Parts: sequence; structure tokens; C-alpha cells
Amino acid sequence: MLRVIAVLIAALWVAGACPAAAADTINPDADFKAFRDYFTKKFPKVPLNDFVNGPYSMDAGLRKQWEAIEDFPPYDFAVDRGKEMFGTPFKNGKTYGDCFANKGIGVRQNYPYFDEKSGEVITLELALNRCREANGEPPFSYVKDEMASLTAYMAFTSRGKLFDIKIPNDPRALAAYQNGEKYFYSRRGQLNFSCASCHVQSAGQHIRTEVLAPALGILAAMPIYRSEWGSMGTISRRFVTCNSQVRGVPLEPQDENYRDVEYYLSYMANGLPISGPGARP
Amino acid sequence: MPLKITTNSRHDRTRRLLLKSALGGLVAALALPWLPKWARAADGALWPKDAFTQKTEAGAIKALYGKEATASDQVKLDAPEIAENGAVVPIAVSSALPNVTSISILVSENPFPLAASYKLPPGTTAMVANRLKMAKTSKVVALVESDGKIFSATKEVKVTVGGCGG
Amino acid sequence: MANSIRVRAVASGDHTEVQALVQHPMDSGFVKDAQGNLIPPHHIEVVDFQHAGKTVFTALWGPAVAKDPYIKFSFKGGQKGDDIAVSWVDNKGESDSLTAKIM
Amino acid sequence: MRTIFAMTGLVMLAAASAAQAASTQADFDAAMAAATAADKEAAMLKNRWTPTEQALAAAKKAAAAGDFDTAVKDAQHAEALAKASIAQAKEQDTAWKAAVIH
Repeated sequence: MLRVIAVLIAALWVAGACPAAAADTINPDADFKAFRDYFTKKFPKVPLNDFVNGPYSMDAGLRKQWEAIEDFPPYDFAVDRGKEMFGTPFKNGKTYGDCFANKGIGVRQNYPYFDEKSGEVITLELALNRCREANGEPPFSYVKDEMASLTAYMAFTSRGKLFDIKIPNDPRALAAYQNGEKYFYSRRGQLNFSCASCHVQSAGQHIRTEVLAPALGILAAMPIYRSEWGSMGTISRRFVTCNSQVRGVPLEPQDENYRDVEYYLSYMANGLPISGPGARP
Repeated sequence: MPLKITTNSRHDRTRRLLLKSALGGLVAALALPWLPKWARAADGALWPKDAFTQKTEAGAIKALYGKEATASDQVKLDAPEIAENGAVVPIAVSSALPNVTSISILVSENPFPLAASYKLPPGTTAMVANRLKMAKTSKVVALVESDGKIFSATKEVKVTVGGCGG
Repeated sequence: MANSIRVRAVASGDHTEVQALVQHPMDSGFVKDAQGNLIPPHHIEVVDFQHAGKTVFTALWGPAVAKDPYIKFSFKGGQKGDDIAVSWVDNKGESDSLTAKIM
Repeated sequence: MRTIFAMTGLVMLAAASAAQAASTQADFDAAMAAATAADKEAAMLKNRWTPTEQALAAAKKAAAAGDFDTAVKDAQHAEALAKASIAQAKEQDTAWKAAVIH
């Protein structure tokens, strides 16, 4: 229902039929500029490209420990495993590479994208499982293990490439974008926190020893090896745990809301380099 | 021999397991002499169980070296002031002292303070970097064995997210 | 099953710097599982590094070494193309080994 | 007048505690139905809270053990939490816009 209304609003905006309601229009470009300005003004000493390093961009003590861990990062195992999986054909002889542009190498920065055929946001994790299913293989769990290994490898081959998320001129794409924005700013859970409460207003602040990562570029390092988890986790896992942390019941991984918020955040990160896989406390 | 070799029933059990797994371990190596040398190098019997199960820092040092340590500015201990997560704390130790034969690291407040001990044959540099778990804020003690004497350096590392899970 | 050991050994000047990462749970014996039962200790006890048939470094590890443990050291000698042999054994008698080339 | 009022109050208190001590399966079923309905509405809005789920589980556990007093109390708590989560979702449906970076 909400989606329908948003589509209508978007349709009106695209048609230019609603010029007076400026506050309610969807303008990703203006959002993008405001979002980036907010963070670069809040953290004037952090070079723009360093935002993809999350908490390490703003705390020297943490950065030193991180650099020590990056000397030989625990996600290396996941990258190697992902590479091996990528090179192993399915039972039908096809491979993951057959499902992606450029055989899946160096394409992470283009995800998620809005698929105009199906009218929905396609994330990398979703594309990987759809690839499996299209080739007669059962899907993987979205949160860790195999999915983290596959995305770790794909991110690794895309390091340094700049986020290039497009919003096609399609009211449904704009609606998905706005739904993601709405999800990002809506308070939820018994603690009444939104994603933005922690990663916009409180970005850079300490919770115990952890430093809250700024929302700008926050997905660039995914998937991540978290010391707290003692294992790899995907973007799906990060959203699910964020919800639990504010005492909200998480949605199913790859729920439309999660995909839309990934779309929104990735669009906000346009022009920033992929740095994944990453290591985080 | 800088480290005491302890024998006990658990290590005997380890030996039996090693025999079964036919990889690694002295007994397995003797039984299967055609295994490449590297496959039998690590030997669980070398592990100084007594030192690793001491509950105090002093007890662990005594069990490991049989003597006390002297503080020295020749021992360099590189550890963070605040650990980002007690589950993974990068710690490095180095020394310019001569003839260093072993380096050990203790975390005083851990249930078992001795975390790791390294044996350095002649020719190996007196430097080691590793990652340890810390249950809570604690003194970290680096020990360097040089010419048979034990020298130490100490640093406090703050931990607010403990490395014991839960 | 992929090997549990990752080694990077780089010769520079008259020294070789060795870094290794091992995939191992390093369970301390103090952590409870989801059901509230203590996970028994399961950790590597000994790691041995050899070059040219000689041990160049021995690590003795307790349960306080972090999960997926990491180690860095350096020894005199070693040339590009030489073998570095690494092996570990844990408290359950499990073990693994790997030979890598010095870069 | 005042005395009567006070007496009535006492009687009511006594009645209330008597009723509380005698919570039945039927009381629990009613409280649980209300809580579950509210939780379902929260789920439709994709805005469940974990404490609601915990209170529902606690209520079921107490009822299974025959402790209907606790079961009813937990179910009512769950209903209150679920209703708060519904209110949050409805409020945030528009309130989020005020938080957007401009």
C-alpha cells in the first residue's frame, strides 16, 4: 500500500505535475549532495575516500589495530574460498560468472541495481542466490559462510572501483529509493532508534570502545569479518543485527525494505571506492 | 632448553590421537618414517601445560622459566591503549637484547595469564607479533629470555568489550 | 578441504619475514554456546616453522590466542624460492601442515 | 459518603485480588488473543519488537506450567508492547521525513 502511494507520488513528480510540493518530491541528486555535505562538514579532517573505512577513518588508536589486522586479515580465507567456489561449475556445467557481466569480476560497485523488468531492487546477494536457483542449485543462507565468501571474492576483485548506482527514470525505481530512505530514517525497536540515529547523528561517537561508523560509504567494506562475530557477515547480516540491537524483530534477509535501504545507502556512496571485504571490531 | 617439557596423561592421550590421525607428532613420525619431515614437526608434547594452566602471572612465569623476571627498557611491548575488541588484540614484542632464546606474553587478568610463548633458535630475530584475547582490562606482560635471564615490559590495555563472548 | 594455513614469507636482505594465519576456532573453554553449555577448550598448542630442515620458530599457544590466529616473525637466511614448512597440532590431536615458497 | 466510598474501595480491592489469584485458562486465552492480535498487526507493519516476542513466550510458558496469574500478566505486557510498536510504526510513517538530512 505504502509502495503504491509512493509510486503515485513518484509518478506525479516524474510527470512534473506536482511542482508546488517541493518538500515531498523525490530528488536523489539533491539528497546525495546534502548527505555528502553533512558528513564532510561533520568530519572535515577525514578525506572523502577514507569514509569507506568506517570507524578507522576517525580514531587513530583503532586505525593502528586495524592496520595490524589488515597485515594478514582473517577474511583472506573467505576470499580464497569464494574464488574457489567461483571457479567450480554447477552440476549443469555453468558457473557463477555466467550470471554476471564481465564474468562477475570487478562488478560489485554496480550493485544493487533497479531491475526494470521485475520492478525491484536486485542486490548482489540476491543475484547470487537467483543465479544458483536458475542453475538448479539450492540457495545459500544470506547471512554468512558461503554467501559471505562469494561476496568477499567479488568485492575483492572490485576494490578501488567507484560505486556507480543508477536510478533509472522509472517511477518504481524512485519509489524503491524513497522506501529505502524512509527505512533508513524511521525509528524502530523498543529503543526507538533509526539507522540514522546511530550512523548519522551519532556517527563518530563511541559506544564502549566501538566507534559508530558514518553512514557515508558504510556498505563499501562489505562483507566484513567482525571480531565480535568471530566470523564473516554479509550486508544482510549487518541489517539483521542492527535491528536486533535496537530490540526490533529483524525482517527476513533480502526483504524488500532491506534491499531498498541498501539501494538508498549505495546511491549515497556513489563515487566512493569499494574497499571490501573488510575487518571490523 | 628454555621451556620445561612436561609429561602427563593428557599428552599421552594426545599421542594416541596423533597415532590415529597419522599426521604430526613424534610417535607418528617414527611409525611412518616416509612422511615428509614437515608433517611431523609440531609436537603437542612440547606444550608446557603446567605454565599454561597457572592462574597467576607470577605462577606462570615461575612454571615457565623457573625464575623471576626483571623489568627492562630493552624489551619493547607494542599494545594498544584501548583494545577495539578484547577478542582480537594485536600485540607485538621485540628486543635489542643479545641471544634471545624465547619471548612470552602474559595477560595478567585472564583466567590463565600465560597466553603465548615463542621459542627462537639462533638466527631468529627477537621480534614477534600476534593477536590475543583479553577477558577484561589488564596488564600485559612481555618476557624476553636473553642469555638465560628473563627481562620484562608491562603495559595496561583497556578492554570494554571482553574477548570471552556472551 | 582447503588448507587451514596461510603463509606469506618474504625474503629481504639477509632476512626472511614470515607471516602466517591459521583457520582455527581457538575455543578458550570459557565461552558458552547458544544453549548455555560451555564450549570445551579447543586450541592449537604448538606451531612449528622450518626452513631447510631446521626449526626456525616454535609457537606455544594457550587458549588466549585469538580465533583464526596470526603470527609474524623473522629469521636470518632464506632465499626467494626456498620452502617454508609450517605445521600445527592442537589439544585434540588434530593437525595440519603446509609448505610454501619464500617470495 | 466518604466511608461508603472507602468501603467500596476495600471491597473492590478484595475482589480484584481474589480475581487475580484465580486467573483461569479462559482469562489467559482472552489476554493471549488480544496480545497475539496486536502482535500480528505489528508484524503486518513490519515493526515487531523483540521484547513483545519474549513476553509472549513467557506467557505461554507460564500458562503451560499452570501459573495463569503470571501468564495473564505477561500476555497483557506483550499486548502493551505490541501496541506501542504499532503506534511507533504509524507515527514514523510520516515522522521520518523530519529526520532526513537537508
